[in-house]
Amino acid sequence: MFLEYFNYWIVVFLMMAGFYIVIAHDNLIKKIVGLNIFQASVFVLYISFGKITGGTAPIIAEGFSVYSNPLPHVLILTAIVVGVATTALGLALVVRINEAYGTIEDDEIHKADEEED
Amino acid sequence: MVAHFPALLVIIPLIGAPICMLVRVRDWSWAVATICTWASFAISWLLLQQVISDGSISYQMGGWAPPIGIEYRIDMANAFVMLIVTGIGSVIMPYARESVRAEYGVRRVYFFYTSYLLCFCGLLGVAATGDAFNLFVFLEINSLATYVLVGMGKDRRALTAAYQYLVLGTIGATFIVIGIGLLYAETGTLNMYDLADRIEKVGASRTIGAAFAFLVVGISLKLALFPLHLWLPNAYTYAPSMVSAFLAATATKVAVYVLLRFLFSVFNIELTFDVLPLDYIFAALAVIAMFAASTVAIFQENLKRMLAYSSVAQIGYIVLGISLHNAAGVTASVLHLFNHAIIKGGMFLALGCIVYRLGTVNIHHLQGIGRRMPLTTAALVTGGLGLIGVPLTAGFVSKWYLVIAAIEKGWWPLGLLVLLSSLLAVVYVWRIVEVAYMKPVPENAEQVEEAPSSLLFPTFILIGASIYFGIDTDLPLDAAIETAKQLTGNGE
Amino acid sequence: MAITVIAIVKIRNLFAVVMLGSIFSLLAAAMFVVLDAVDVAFTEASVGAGISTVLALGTLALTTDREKKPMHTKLVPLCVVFLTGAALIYGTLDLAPFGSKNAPVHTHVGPTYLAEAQEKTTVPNVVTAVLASYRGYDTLGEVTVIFTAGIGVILLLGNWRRERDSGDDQNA
Amino acid sequence: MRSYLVLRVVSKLLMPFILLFALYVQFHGDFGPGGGFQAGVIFASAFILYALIFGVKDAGAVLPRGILRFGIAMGVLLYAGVGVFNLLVGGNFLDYNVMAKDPTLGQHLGIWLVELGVGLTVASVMVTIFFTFAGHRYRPQ
Repeated sequence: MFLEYFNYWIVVFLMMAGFYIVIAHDNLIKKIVGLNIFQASVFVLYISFGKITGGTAPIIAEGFSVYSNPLPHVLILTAIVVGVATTALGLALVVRINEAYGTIEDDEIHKADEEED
Repeated sequence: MVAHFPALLVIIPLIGAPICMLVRVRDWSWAVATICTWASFAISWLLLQQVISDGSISYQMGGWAPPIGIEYRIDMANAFVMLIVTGIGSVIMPYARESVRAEYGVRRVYFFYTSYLLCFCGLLGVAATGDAFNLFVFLEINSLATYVLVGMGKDRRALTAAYQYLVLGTIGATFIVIGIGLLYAETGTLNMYDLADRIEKVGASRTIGAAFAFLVVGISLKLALFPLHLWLPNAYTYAPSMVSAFLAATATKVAVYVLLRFLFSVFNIELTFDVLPLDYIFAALAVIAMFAASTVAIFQENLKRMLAYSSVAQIGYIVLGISLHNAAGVTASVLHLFNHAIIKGGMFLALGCIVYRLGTVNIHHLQGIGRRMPLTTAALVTGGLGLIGVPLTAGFVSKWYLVIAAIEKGWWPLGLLVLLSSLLAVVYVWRIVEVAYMKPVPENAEQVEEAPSSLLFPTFILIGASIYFGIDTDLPLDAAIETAKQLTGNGE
Repeated sequence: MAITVIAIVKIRNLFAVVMLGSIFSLLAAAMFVVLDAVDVAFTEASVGAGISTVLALGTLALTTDREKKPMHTKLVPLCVVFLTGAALIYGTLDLAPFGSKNAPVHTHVGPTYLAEAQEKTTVPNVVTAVLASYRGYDTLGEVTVIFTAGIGVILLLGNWRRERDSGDDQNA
Repeated sequence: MRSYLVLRVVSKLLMPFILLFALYVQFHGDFGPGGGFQAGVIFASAFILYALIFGVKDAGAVLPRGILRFGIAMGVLLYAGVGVFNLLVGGNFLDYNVMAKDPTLGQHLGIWLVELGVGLTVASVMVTIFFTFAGHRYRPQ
């Protein structure tokens, strides 16, 4: 029982660590790194669904009959691309925020905004 | 060609975007964007007619039969939502030309229209698709384009607003992906209709329950359901006027559609509302949203922010209708979705007119605006009446149905709460009226003219529509009733 | 991987954080190979460990590489995280065991691809076949997402000021 | 930019091999792991390496901004264009079966073309993003 699900649970742990970085940290770059980890762990979860014990990579070749499921792989390829697109955009925003506020800490930005109001 | 309409609807703006970028000349890119949005509008109108006469349409991408391939399934619900999106998206195009030039300058304009078309295409893709993962992909197209559009606002706070939206939006999207992944692991399919069948067979297993929870939280983030609305006020306030109008009118509405689709079509009603106490949770959150957000709206100085909080409150009404989960409640929700899209779109456009002339929408700078820009202010206040739900406006009709639905369900206190919270709307709309008409024009105020007609015209179309649909309710009401019948009929 | 993540939570030097993030991606890629997803591993390695890291370093060069405040454990986020984690663990309890042949994933749609993809598309790499043909529309969406990101970065970071001097762009 | 002779020579030597590898990944994706996306990233990384060693300015001279932006748009257009072409000749959107007389040949051709579109857009976008980040001048407001 424990071993059968261990793989899923370790992924859950990684996911939650990433999620924690995103919502608990004030530093904008660290939030983005956290998002990446969060997403990468979700990818591992998907790929785990597709695994068959004793299977091989889904490239049809002679001598193999058991292949892992290709569909999660395809979905995750797409998701990785979406992830890197989000990262690039987020980092570009961070650069601009740093120029506009002189800081990349969330709480300091809030302070600056309140003073302005 | 008619058979390909479902694909063309989404593909036309998708192809328009790179073309927009290639032509580079301001007026040409505007023309490309206009043609694409209007073409989509026409197609969605024809699709709606087709759905009304022949029932739902299925379109197989790449000719692969679902669940092997990706399917587009157009039925009443999404045909109606797409009509709203394309309608508003195309009506504001004439507005865009002047407003964007004033707020962005001319150099980057072709990039603006490129992002706008992508945002538009993303929304349509989300609405049209019958495949859960495809929904996520188009959701991200829409979200990324939205972050860009919001981040282009003039104020530096637009950047933080966009960043905040990006982080929360990505968390929401990742939650949706987790939910879809769990569903996939449990059923082996991604097609929504195939999912529905197989979920019914599997029943309420723990995995399905967890998947459901993740999907609902993720979608609620996107539709800014209280208390997950934190990104919305900033994003709407600091985005350029036209973007605020478009987002307020469409983005959250499509998220509502996705919620409806998952609650009623993918998961069946028994599972959604009987096994899980979702109706009570939704009703409670909706009521809090109605009161808290309306109260916050009263104290806002910035009118765009006021309207943004009012949007959070209005989403409360829509979700309240969903929580009743009977045909009348869903009808009220869909109807309010339509009416609110028109009213809010029109009001944000009116504010955009004021920004165009005065450069600000701070309530202290708008004293006597009713005499300085009479037409714009009239539009703004008329829209405000719709928000309150004064009879003969569209807002009245949907609130009426909402109250009736609550009573029919036997939750009559909710109906009372709807009426009470409308009083809060009276207060914030009254603040606008007071400043606009009761206060004298400050002496040192510079002379301002009425906004140019290219801006006023789309504003008046939307505000006029909100009055028109308040009197002649046939079109949205029939569509809403059909939608509700179809959605709630699925689980029975 | 777990160690890397904990280190990322704790370390305040952003340069180290980004490098650890990159290591995390590489480890994830290795894990994908073990799980038979070579295409995904390839992509994760080149994107997560490559492009993302380069971009993050570029951002550090343009901003700062220290996180200012020391990190204290915050209670509310921790609760949210635990709640989410618990929901996920709860959700996995009804799943088929890891690697099982009889999981619904392996009995419903997946096998069709394996059975007919090569015959119908002449492409032996089933991942490519599914990606470009069966779910080609997803991939079109994916390309569009990348396109959007490109547009966004150009808009946000392009050196527009120079152009502004010659035009009437009012936005700094 | 300081000049390190070794780095310059080595990177110049490496460039063609990286590009060649990218092309291999692009066109061999049907048989082994790889495809348009991975090829695009590798292709882009060659230019990023070039820009790191020789400076963004020189790299920008090799791949001017106009060409990159053209590439970004063309990749998407190529992909969507394949879909529209199929639609015009009687299939569904992205139905490659109708691209050639023989459906399997059509599939192969379609996959090849869309992968090319993916590669083109991804490579151009990645290079553009890197150039934009690296070429960005710090300007506090």
